[in-house]
Amino acid sequence: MVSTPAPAPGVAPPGTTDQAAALIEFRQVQKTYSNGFQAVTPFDLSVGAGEIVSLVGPSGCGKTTVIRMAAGLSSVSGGELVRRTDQLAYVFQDPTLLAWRNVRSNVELVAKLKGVDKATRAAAATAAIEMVGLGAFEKSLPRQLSGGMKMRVSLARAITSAPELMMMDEPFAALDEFTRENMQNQLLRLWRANGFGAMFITHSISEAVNLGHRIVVMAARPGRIARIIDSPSPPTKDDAPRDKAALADTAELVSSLLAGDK
Amino acid sequence: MVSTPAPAPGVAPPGTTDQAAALIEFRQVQKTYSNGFQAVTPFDLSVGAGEIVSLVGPSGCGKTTVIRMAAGLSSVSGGELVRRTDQLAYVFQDPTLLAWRNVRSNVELVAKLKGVDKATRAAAATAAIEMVGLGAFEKSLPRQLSGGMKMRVSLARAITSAPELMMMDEPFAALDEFTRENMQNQLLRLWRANGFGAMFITHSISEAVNLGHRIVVMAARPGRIARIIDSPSPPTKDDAPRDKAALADTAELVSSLLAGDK
Amino acid sequence: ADGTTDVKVVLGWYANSESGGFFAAEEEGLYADKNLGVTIQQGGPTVSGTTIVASGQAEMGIGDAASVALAQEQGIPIVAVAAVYQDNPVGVLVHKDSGMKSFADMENHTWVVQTGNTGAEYMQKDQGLTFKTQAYQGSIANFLADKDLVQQGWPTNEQYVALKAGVETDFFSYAEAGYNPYNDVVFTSEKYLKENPQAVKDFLAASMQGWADYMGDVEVATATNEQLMKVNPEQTSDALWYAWDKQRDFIATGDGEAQIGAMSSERWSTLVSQLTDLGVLTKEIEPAALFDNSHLPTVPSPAEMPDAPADSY
Amino acid sequence: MTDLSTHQPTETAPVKAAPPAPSPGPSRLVAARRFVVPPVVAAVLGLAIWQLIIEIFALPVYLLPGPADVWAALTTDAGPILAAAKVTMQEALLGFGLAALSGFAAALVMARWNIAERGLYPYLVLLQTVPIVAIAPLFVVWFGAGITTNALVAAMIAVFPIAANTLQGLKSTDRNLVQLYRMAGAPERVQLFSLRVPAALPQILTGLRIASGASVIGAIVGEFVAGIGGGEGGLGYVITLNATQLRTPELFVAVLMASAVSLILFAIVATIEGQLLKRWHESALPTEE
Amino acid sequence: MTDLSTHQPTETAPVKAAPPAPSPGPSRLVAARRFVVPPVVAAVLGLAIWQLIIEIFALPVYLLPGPADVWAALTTDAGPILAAAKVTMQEALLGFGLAALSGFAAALVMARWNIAERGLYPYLVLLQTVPIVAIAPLFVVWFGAGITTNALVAAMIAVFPIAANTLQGLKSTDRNLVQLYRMAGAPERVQLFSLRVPAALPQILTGLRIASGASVIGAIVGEFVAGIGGGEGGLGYVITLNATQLRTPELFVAVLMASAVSLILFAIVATIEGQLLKRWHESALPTEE
Ligand SMILES: Nc1ncnc2c1ncn2[C@@H]1O[C@H](COP(=O)(O)OP(=O)(O)OP(=O)(O)O)[C@@H](O)[C@H]1O
Ligand SMILES: Nc1ncnc2c1ncn2[C@@H]1O[C@H](COP(=O)(O)OP(=O)(O)OP(=O)(O)O)[C@@H](O)[C@H]1O
Ligand SMILES: Cc1ncc(C[n+]2csc(CCO)c2C)c(N)n1
Ligand SMILES: [Mg+2]
Ligand SMILES: [Mg+2]
Repeated sequence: MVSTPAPAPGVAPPGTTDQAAALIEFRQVQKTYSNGFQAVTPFDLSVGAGEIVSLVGPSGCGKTTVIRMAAGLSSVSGGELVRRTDQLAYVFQDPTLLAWRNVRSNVELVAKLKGVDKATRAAAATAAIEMVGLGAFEKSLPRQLSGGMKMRVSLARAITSAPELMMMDEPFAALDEFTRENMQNQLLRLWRANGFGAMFITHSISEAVNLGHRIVVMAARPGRIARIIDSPSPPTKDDAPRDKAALADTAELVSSLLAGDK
Repeated sequence: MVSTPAPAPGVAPPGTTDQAAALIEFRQVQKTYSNGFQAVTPFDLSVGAGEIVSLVGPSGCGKTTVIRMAAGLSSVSGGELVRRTDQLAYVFQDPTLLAWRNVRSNVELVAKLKGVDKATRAAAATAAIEMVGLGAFEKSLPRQLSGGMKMRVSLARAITSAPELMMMDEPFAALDEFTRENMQNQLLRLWRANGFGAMFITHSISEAVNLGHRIVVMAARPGRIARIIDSPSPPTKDDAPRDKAALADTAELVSSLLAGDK
Repeated sequence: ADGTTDVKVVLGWYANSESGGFFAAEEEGLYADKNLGVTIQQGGPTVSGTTIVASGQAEMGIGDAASVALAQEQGIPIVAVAAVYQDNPVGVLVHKDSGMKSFADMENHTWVVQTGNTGAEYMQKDQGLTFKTQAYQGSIANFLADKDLVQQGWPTNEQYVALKAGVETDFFSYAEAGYNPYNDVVFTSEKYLKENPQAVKDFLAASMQGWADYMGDVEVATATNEQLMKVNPEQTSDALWYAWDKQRDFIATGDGEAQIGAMSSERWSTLVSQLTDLGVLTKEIEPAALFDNSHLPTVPSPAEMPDAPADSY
Repeated sequence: MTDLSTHQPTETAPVKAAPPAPSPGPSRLVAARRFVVPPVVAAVLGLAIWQLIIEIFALPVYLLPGPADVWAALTTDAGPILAAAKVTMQEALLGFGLAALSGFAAALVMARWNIAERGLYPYLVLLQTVPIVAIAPLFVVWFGAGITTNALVAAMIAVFPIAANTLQGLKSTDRNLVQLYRMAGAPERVQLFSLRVPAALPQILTGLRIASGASVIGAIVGEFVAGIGGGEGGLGYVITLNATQLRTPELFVAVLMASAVSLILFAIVATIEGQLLKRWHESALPTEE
Repeated sequence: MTDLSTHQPTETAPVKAAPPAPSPGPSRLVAARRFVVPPVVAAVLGLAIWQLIIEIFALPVYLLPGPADVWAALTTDAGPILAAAKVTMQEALLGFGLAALSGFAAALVMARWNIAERGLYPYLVLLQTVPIVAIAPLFVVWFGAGITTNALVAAMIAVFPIAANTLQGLKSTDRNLVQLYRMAGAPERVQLFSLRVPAALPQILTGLRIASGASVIGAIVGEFVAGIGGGEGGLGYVITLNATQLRTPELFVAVLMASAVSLILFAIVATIEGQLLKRWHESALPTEE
């Protein structure tokens, strides 16, 4: 059961997990697919407003399933899931573009569907396209883009819709390390400006640690939470210097948790 | 013009770039798409039998275009491209599975098409499915798999066909770091057993360095080779211990080349 | 093997009273008496009996006189050997209360006619009537709903159908207006006639006797009509009896009184000249080549025509 | 070491989800209800409107018989009409089979050889548009009146939807998959049957759906034109005769029977479609998982 | 630091690739040749076979007229037959338009409301299978003989292929894209028109292709049953006339004209299809890039 009450009025400061202001709450949420496969066993998590939660875990452990349920894309087979905002953007694991629309038109799409006026969304799209480095490809059709470029279009589309909550399913997996790092920085810059909450799935431990206020480490067979780690030096609104060493330790920890799971 | 003469009889030792035995030779190969976009400017490279060549480069620099041309999937707009074997396997950047076939059936597909007899390909498929860790999902259909699992099916399919030349387009991008590392090791183990040549596209610098006898660093706009680096401690048939420090240096170098390009 | 000659007849329409004489001959065993094995193949709205006979798929066919002339013009080698309907029953119906009391009154009304029917063309070109036409495929529903329409039809059929639907009609036949080709003409191919004159002779002898019995013997007619309903289950008894009763006026008349199926060269010549005037025939046709009445036996129409059984329609 | 919080379950007592773990599929009963109720409701509505039109416009039976008249005709006439329906069914099935085979074959050839497509397609279109009624008399001469001719007419009408849909499907295969087959050295024939055909199944089956109705129309048109050759007449014959005798209720019964025949054919195709696609194709999958 | 080899160009002198950088598209001339030559070759072949059959079986004109006979009939008869073709064209176009609108609308409604699909689809199938010839007399009573009725008959025949294909297309949309629209709060209406309809274009256009021929058949069948005669008659009238008067070559001319009319309709659809799909859909893209 996914219920979406009116969005909480005040946006809590980043990093909080205050129940009242939480954008999403998983309470003992389970998922069994129609073929009987139990993908997620009782799962508890809440994502506060303005909070970035990273999800890491081995391939097939249920990460996508979790955020699909959170976004209402997949039904919940047990437990309760509450989402308190409608203003969400979702970056699918695959690009999911409209083949007959060019880059700009794809990027503006969701904002347009949400009723954002033309000028605003055009400006937002221009900024987003610039941010993902596709300024020269505005008029290209999806089939004329490389895999990584398509994922960037998908990301730009999500950003353009100015959501309160972002669900991102390995948005940077198809990118090279430098583009990737650049994207992380851009995303944090955006977060500082807009303060959205986010669930961010990644396979890069350093990325999870760099972006997350909390890092959820999942384990497989059955899909479950192995540990939730609060970042020792989370991203902040004022872009305070981060404690690199502490973050490295966290990465170590995540790494060992994942390895232990193997 | 892609010509495929009879495969060279002798397989040269790994690491060689001996012209005579080269499986693939790019000679001033260019690619301009039909919309006039120049994706690859004159490109020279040869891949010897049993040699693994890693390709790294920023998103959209033309890596996919290069290996598609090499596999004959895309026409060449200039220069000459010679491939000396027909026994090639290709791992697409997307999973590219048959929606109506289950995992095993997808994995056996290419071997079957190549006329490998039933028993042989069943055994090869079992080994490959085991290797990619999908033993429990043999009967699942693609839509019942996660993104990373689908890519692993695609990889298993390529392996099962026992090719002389492997073309892999970011096969591990959708995998978590541990599965990924495990996959690299499996791939090398396989390489030691079978000695295939390979072109391996990756966004992970460490992966490129770990797997490659040579690392081709590409640059974008226009797509071209920035540098070809011979590995200081390439993988060997006898699994000799690798010089970790030298490899780390190479990674550094690749990293700086890519960064400089930005 | 047993000495019987197989003859297939293709009708001009589904089995009904119009083909009653042939079914009667079969029913009474007259064909068998002549050592003929006759199969009757029903026709349909656009079954072209002439081509079927010309191509040898059937030996004998039934159709109207004009189609024999048209066939010869197109080089289809068939020839008429008997004409059951001396007078052509085809004409038009109008609502009794439509105010139309003559063909002249029907000018400028829309006529619902079978496309290609030469009677309507005769009325236009020879009689100088102007009217528009509309395709008729067998249902007179449109006519019943619209008093202004002029409906082509048969007094044996359409008029009865209209009556049953509660519409009183007046009937005017093209024959009255001067266009009277034979109908229900029995034809065969020139080749078959030349090679099997005896079979044609036998077939005609049995068939004409069948017609005489069908018209003059209620018992034979009863049995035949039952057979007709068997091969044509959608046919109703009352419609059969109505048509049985009416059609005798067209068969046992003129030369048909003395010899059922009689044909004269005058009548065929008139037809050829009329069709030529209409522009339907464009090549010169020799009327004598259209028919051959030398194989027709002389079977007179019954002297006395019994009434239809009470309550039969 | 960083500060680690172990996972804390929320305070709120977990509420049982509204729909518990979904059963592997909706129960048969529910499925039956979902697929039977709407058409039945539509049917009742349709009957009511039908009767209403007759009442309002005071239409005579020969123009538009009411449901009751039709029902009466059906119950009296059931025997012969079922026999006629059987004849039509045979012709339609034969024609459908013929059309399926040849339409499929034509599409395969066109998909396989581009040049064949450009050479053949216009003629397939032509074939479809040849007014069968015009040349059916020739068919009668060639093949005799009866089942063969009528089945051929049915096939001629039904072949194009199958060929057009199949071709469109065959040409829409994901090109990477095509290339996978090419690289494996699979002959075009194998590529066609093992890849393109299964991938085109949704379109092929839509073509068959359309053809299922078309072949019944074809059979009836054949019967109109070609008549009945000695044997028993099909529904086309029943319709023509009742039309000339203005027995409109009986005519409607025949029309309904014709529809029933094509619904049967259609249901067969739809069932096969469900079986073939339900495991993997979008159009046949449940809305949400 | 590791040992770095800078890139060494191969010794072999670079050979110019066989096809130089491809031009943005095949030239108009080449395209014309590719699309004109095969059907013309097929036509010539067809004519030859046609003539040959006549020679071999010694078929008389009334059974199968030869190309020469038909040509002679065409040249003498051109005026009236073109007029008739114009009438049929009008009816077919009208019917096609009507079928396109209503078939599309029906598919939209069915795609939008599942319950509508279950309630409506069987009746659409039914509609398609109603032997038009049987109810055309009713149409005549309601709408009069002539263009309106014939266009309606055409529409009735053409509507199902459009509805069935459109529906299949609308139901095959990638579900992630559908969910993207849902998440954006787009009303179902917007989702239909902005997402499902463009994604279904290939299938919709295949439906229209099929319908283009079907509507011409429908118009002609309408003319058989409910047409007007004389100078204002369409091809159906001309065909019946020539059939009853046994003028086979003239009949063939009329049949060919009917095919020409549907080829025109078909070409219009195919042109639109090419324009709409060429930029993005698999079935319209060049084989290799
Ligand atoms: N069909 C096409 N038509 C036109 N341009 C194309 C086409 N395919 C690719 N391109 C362009 O060619 C360039 C190289 O694409 P390619 O897919 O080879 O990149 P890549 O290096 O594989 O990138 P990634 O790492 O993102 O997969 C891109 O700029 C892309 O926009
Ligand atoms: N529709 C489905 N039906 C049945 N099982 C499914 C379905 N979708 C996913 N699964 C199974 O659920 C498990 C979790 O899948 P999920 O896509 O959530 O994994 P993931 O953590 O996102 O993996 P990856 O990192 O590879 O994307 C997998 O074992 C998969 O096989
Ligand atoms: C007894 C009798 N025989 C044949 C027909 C043939 N037929 C059926 S409808 C139609 C059109 C105009 O009459 C014609 C000729 C008939 N009606 N009545
Ligand atoms: Mg996933
Ligand atoms: Mg790529």
